Amino acid sequence: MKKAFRIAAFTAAVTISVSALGLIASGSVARAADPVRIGVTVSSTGPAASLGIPEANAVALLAKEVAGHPVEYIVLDDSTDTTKGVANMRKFISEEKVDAVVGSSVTPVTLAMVEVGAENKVPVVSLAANAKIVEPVDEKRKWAFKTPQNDRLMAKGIADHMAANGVKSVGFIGFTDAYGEGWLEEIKPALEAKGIRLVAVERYNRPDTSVTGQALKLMAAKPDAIMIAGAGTPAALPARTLKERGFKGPIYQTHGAANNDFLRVGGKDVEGSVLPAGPVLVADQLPDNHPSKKIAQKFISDYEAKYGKGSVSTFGAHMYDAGLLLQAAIPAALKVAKPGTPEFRAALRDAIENAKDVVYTQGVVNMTPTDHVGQDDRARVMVQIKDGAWKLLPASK
Amino acid sequence: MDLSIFLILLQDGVINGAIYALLGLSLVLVFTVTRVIFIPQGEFVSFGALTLALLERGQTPATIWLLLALGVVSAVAQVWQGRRTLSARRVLAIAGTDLALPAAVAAVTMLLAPMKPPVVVQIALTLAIITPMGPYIYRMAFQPLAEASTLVLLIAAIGVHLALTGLGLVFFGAEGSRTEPFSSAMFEIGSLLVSGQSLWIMGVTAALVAALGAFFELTLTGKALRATAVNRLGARLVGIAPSMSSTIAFTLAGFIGALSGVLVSPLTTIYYDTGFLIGLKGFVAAIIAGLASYPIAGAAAILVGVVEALASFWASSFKEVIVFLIIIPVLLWRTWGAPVVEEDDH
Amino acid sequence: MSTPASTDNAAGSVSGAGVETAPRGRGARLVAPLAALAVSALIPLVPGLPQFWITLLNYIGLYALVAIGLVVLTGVGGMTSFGQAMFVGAGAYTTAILTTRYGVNPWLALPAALAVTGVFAWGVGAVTLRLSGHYLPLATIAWNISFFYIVGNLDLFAKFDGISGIPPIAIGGFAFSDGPSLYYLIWGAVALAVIATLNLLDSRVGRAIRALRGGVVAAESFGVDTGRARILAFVYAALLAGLSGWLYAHLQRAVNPSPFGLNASIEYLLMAVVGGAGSVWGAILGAGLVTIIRDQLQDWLPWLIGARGNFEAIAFGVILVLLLQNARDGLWPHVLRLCKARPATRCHHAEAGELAPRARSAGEQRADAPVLAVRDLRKQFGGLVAVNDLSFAVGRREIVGLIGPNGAGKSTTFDLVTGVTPPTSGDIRYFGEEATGERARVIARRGVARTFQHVRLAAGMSVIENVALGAHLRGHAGAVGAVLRLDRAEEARIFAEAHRQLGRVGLADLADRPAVSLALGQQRIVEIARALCLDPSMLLLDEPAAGLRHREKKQLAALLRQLRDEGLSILLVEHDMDFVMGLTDRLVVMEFGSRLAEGTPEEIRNNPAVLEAYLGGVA
Amino acid sequence: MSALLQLEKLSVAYHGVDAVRGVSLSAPRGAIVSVIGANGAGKSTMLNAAMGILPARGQIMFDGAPIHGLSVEERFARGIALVAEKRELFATLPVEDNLALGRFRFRREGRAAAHAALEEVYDLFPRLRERRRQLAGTLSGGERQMLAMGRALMGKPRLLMLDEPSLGLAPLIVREIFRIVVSLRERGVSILLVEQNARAALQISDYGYVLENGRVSLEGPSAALQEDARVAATYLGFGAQEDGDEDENGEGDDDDGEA
Repeated sequence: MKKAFRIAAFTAAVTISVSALGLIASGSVARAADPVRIGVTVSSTGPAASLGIPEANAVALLAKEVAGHPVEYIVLDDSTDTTKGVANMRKFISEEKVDAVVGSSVTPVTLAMVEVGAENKVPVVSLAANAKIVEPVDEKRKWAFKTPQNDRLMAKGIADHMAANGVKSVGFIGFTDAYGEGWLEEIKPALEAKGIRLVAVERYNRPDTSVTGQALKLMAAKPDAIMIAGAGTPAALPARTLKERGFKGPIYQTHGAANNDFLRVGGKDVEGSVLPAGPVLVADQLPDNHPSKKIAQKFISDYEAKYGKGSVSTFGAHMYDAGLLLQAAIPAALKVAKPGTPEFRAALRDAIENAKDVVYTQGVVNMTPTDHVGQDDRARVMVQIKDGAWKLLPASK
Repeated sequence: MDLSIFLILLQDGVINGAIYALLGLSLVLVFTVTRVIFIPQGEFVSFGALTLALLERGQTPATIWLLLALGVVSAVAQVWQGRRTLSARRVLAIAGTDLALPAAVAAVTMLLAPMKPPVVVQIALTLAIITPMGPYIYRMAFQPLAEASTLVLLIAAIGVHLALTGLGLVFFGAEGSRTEPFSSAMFEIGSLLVSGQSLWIMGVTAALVAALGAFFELTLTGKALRATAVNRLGARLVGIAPSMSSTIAFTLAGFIGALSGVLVSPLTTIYYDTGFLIGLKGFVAAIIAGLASYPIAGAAAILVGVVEALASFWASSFKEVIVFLIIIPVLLWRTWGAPVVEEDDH
Repeated sequence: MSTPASTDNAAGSVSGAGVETAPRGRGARLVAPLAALAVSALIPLVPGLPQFWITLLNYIGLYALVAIGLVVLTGVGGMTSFGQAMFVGAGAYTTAILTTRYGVNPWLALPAALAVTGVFAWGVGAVTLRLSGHYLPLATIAWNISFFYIVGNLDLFAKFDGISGIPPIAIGGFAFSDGPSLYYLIWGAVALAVIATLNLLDSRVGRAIRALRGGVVAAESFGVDTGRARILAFVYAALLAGLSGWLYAHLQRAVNPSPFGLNASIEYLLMAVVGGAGSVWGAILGAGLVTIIRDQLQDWLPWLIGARGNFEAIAFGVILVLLLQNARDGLWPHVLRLCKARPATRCHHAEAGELAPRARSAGEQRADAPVLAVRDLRKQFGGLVAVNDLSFAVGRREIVGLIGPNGAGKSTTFDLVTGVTPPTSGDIRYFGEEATGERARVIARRGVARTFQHVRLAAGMSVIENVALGAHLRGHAGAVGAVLRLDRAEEARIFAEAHRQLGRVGLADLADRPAVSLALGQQRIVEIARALCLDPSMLLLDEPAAGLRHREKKQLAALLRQLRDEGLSILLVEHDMDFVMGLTDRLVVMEFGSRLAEGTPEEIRNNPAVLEAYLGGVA
Repeated sequence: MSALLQLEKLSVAYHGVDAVRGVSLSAPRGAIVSVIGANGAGKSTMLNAAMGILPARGQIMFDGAPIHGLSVEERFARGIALVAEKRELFATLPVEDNLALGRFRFRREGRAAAHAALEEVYDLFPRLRERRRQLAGTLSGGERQMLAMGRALMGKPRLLMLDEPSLGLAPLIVREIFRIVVSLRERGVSILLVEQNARAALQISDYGYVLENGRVSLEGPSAALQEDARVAATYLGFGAQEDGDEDENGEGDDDDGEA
């Protein structure tokens, strides 16, 4: 009985105090000077943690004040889980009364969040790549934007490079998830347009310890080149296995692989690989007239000052770009209404949709009512891995 | 698929299967002795691999702090649990295993890590850091639950798994690592290319299996573990404390996990959460063996590895589906093969 | 008496506190749920309640639905499942596909979602539920992982991106799209699930499911098809999960594989266990606790630790382990004890009509054939012949004792004639009808009831509920009737009958005590009452006098004589010579698996071969 | 004779009911004390509590020191051994390993000592020597009882507690076992014997307790108890039959032994 009481009392105390704290906090958060409140939900844990962590890190670099107005960021983790992403979304809307939401890191979670955003008329700026998030712009997607380049833009870069280098047939190996799936969908038409055949398609899982079977199958189809659609360090495994099994042709990676950990893990196995990427990846090598060069260099130096040398990645840059986009749009919205009101959110959405010549770390953006990405070729560079580093390739025609 | 491809896949499957086998054996061991289905087994693999990777880069792995923390909590838990019958000698013993040992390991690691010692030393350090976590975790999480049902123990194991995975992310980050192979030699056997690393894995696995066999068959302590597994009460009646057997079982689990991590890390990139799926496949093998038989667990693990390799060739999208669904007929066969007996409650 | 430690282990189940069922009596039965309903209906109206808390409560409701299913499956039925998220997924995807691609109204999609989930669960269950012990949890893990990858790889399910644009549930023009309206919808569903589950557990079918924990053999011996009971529990749990999935899809408005993976399944099980898998209220508590702790950790940990992110899982894991260490049966039993709640007692309706007698077979009605005739019965285990061409018979209104030194094969013989194990060869007939190799539950249908050497009463059930299980074959109500509470008249009759039989054996006072709290001797008598509830023509008793005191033995003997005089035939295995000699009409003495002697007690007492067997000759 | 084991007002709750209620009992050094009573009287529960398998209220003293808070293993280390009703053997290990494990707490004493201890037990139970390579699970009932006793003796106990040693055994084997029990007393091992087979138990013991419904209903020197009319009527059968007929009062085919 005594024990029972103790346990029950303990639990009750924990629950009640935790809940009470929650209540107090939610009620009493100081809402000083009508700050613009931005909800950020990223996948800091779960399968997409390698995307979510740098994204969450980059939040600290975003502007704290825009046009004299303070901007607050509330960062939550959605564990790469749709349910949590949507719950975070609802929390932002009902509890934090945010004016816009940034996130999430992957397409499936974002797709579900967009539903809630549209329902509550809150703009959502996604950090996930798939074009489905913003295309076609309809009643629902009216409220959705994204900063990463469309896979299509990147796929086109790969296809162009392949065509230029005489590749006639390609084998594809990608993640068994939304990322791999999305890339397959984009690369198919891009290759077709260049008359390149896709001769084999294989899949693997992020935590797989071996892709020998897939590699053998790919090589059996005798492609001129192979492309690997994986994000982060796991993208190195197929490259290694292919090398090990004696594949001599060129290997293409996607911009998902573009971080320093990939180079560290891939080592000499990824030497020579070609991939499309955001300009930020090779900021220092960009020609001085590239519009993104300055801002990208600033982002890199700020980020590395805070998180250590070599820690920067393009994922963080997507978050930074989202910040730049909002920074560009907020002043216009402030002219229309006060933050925290539906009018402000609508105005903010309109302002984002009308954003013109916003310079990202990754290209220049011109949004239109039918294009909620707004990027052009300037958002993509082709990069090759040479001597364990990213090397900018000259732009192909 | 021609013969040479088949042979390559077979080799690949057997190597992966060897790792699953180690984990499967460890799971059977822990379960029979303690009734804990030790889901966090896989985390030791990740921790081992990633600790080694950090040492290789000349960094001090954060896992030493975890080791120290676990040691302290374990010591506190033990003193608290035994507060009525504690002797000075016992307190000293606890201080020795739970405080002095991890402190020594941590100190040596901090000293040696920046010097990039030879691989052998790195591996020894890794094993020394990870192995004691097994018994510490047992004392903190499972010892107080010794008489609970299997289901409760399983849920507690899941709790430990969640906590360790979270810690893994904090310590190692989301990106993975791969270590240098022990041997970069390649041998050509017929049309088959065999890497030195895979020979290492097979060799170490075989040696470990043999050592475990000798331990269980030839030493009294090993027999005491078996005795605890067949009859806990009987073991207690002859003075074999379940806590002792369990501590040994968890120490072995920690060791086997860390060693598997060390072995597998040159082959593939290991992430903070890779361990779960690897462990789950070891678990599949252990279950096929009815959580009871070591030889069957070993054989089943190889089977899982080979099926996985073949499935990744034939239908890579559905590889996991094939690997996991293949066990259902095996389980059915095992159930039907066994006489219908009254089931225990757990 | 069995060794305490081992029995302890067996009883150390997740549902230490036993399953509560709705108290009997219409008024009392509805009080608790109605009060809970009334309170919960007011929650959204509380002024100042942050809207997000309603959202949180909505999620809790969704999880609670699944966890309640796990109470039936795991807490009560003893089957651990790591596959509930898959059934949530089945419900969610069905409705998602139907409403987005075919424009079906969500309400029309509901029956479809439930049907798909039910059929899916039935299929999985039919393949998997035969698995014993730890195989079942693993098989469900395998199914769930496979489900995740299959859904993620097939165009039908829109692969990993999933399906979005699912319409909200609507009635007329009113759409359940905001928090409060969904709250009522979801918690209405939870309330229905609670009532349905309490009803189900407090019914003939529910007893069968609950009896699974008491042992398959005991349940089968009273005609329960335990395989069906298992499937039923599995499908029921899946249906609640499917319902949750249907609600989830329309709350979330988008589905993809990630919420239906193994991790989600683990979380559901965790909720049920943390709250207390033995009780529906525990499931709701667990769902609430886990969800709130998770959410609040995310808010407060960064503030406490000063660092961002990733610490929730760690803290959550630690809290989970600590909770289990302090309350391994979950929290609900502790909450109950705190409230000093006592298990509800049943009022027994003496005025309930008589339970119809069990339909008797043609053989039972004939008077010529012996009640039990065993011919050349043989059982070999490997090289060991446990029963060696044994023949004997039990006539009408006869008490026959089966005796012999230990290891003579008495227990094996008993197992053979009760259908627990099939004989290697030979022939068993009840009432002149062939019964060789028939299973226990078929033999029960023939009017043969039994007790067990090692008492087999279901731990979570009261004495009278255990006895009522004996009347399983005399009732007909199914699961649907039970959920809708159409079985009340029959239930009242069953309980009246159980009460009558308890009175007959002199234990009526103990009817509402937990069965396991009785002394072992009394538990044996409860088993006899349970056997009598079958309305048997024949009684097989395995060491009924063991553990009884002298006076109790005399009473038992008197009862057995009375039963014989009322027309029953009795076969008993017994060690207590005194008891046997004074009671039986005839004795069969076994040694080394064979019949050594047969005759009246007086003849046996003076049989030199018998004396030899008992005194010497055994090495 | 001072008491080696002393139970004071011991109560044990088992499955929510008090199976043992306020039992006081003392087992003197160098004596055989028997506890008789019907199945369910609480005899085994009492032994299990004395060994620390079940939690109990009341006082348990061994050799003048309270052992209440000690675990099973710690009590064993003090010199109490229990041969449990179900024998609790290691079914999948050979006889010799079972015995060797009985000496687990002396494992550091070296091979010679271990060998000597083993031989001693084999001399006491020659049947075990014959079966030394056989798995414990394949032994007959009598051999299992011998192995369980031999295993307990390997730990050099000062007090040996036997729970129903005659259970499920043929009379001849029971006699053999009881003969060995008597010989153990000569070797200085004190014995606490719990038996349903009252006659056999009282014949070899010095002092006896009758347990009824969890309480001591009667106690006294064994010889006196044998003469007691109540004991005779309740536990010893009623005269007319051959000696040993009702020795079979034990229950259980021991069919689910060490599963």
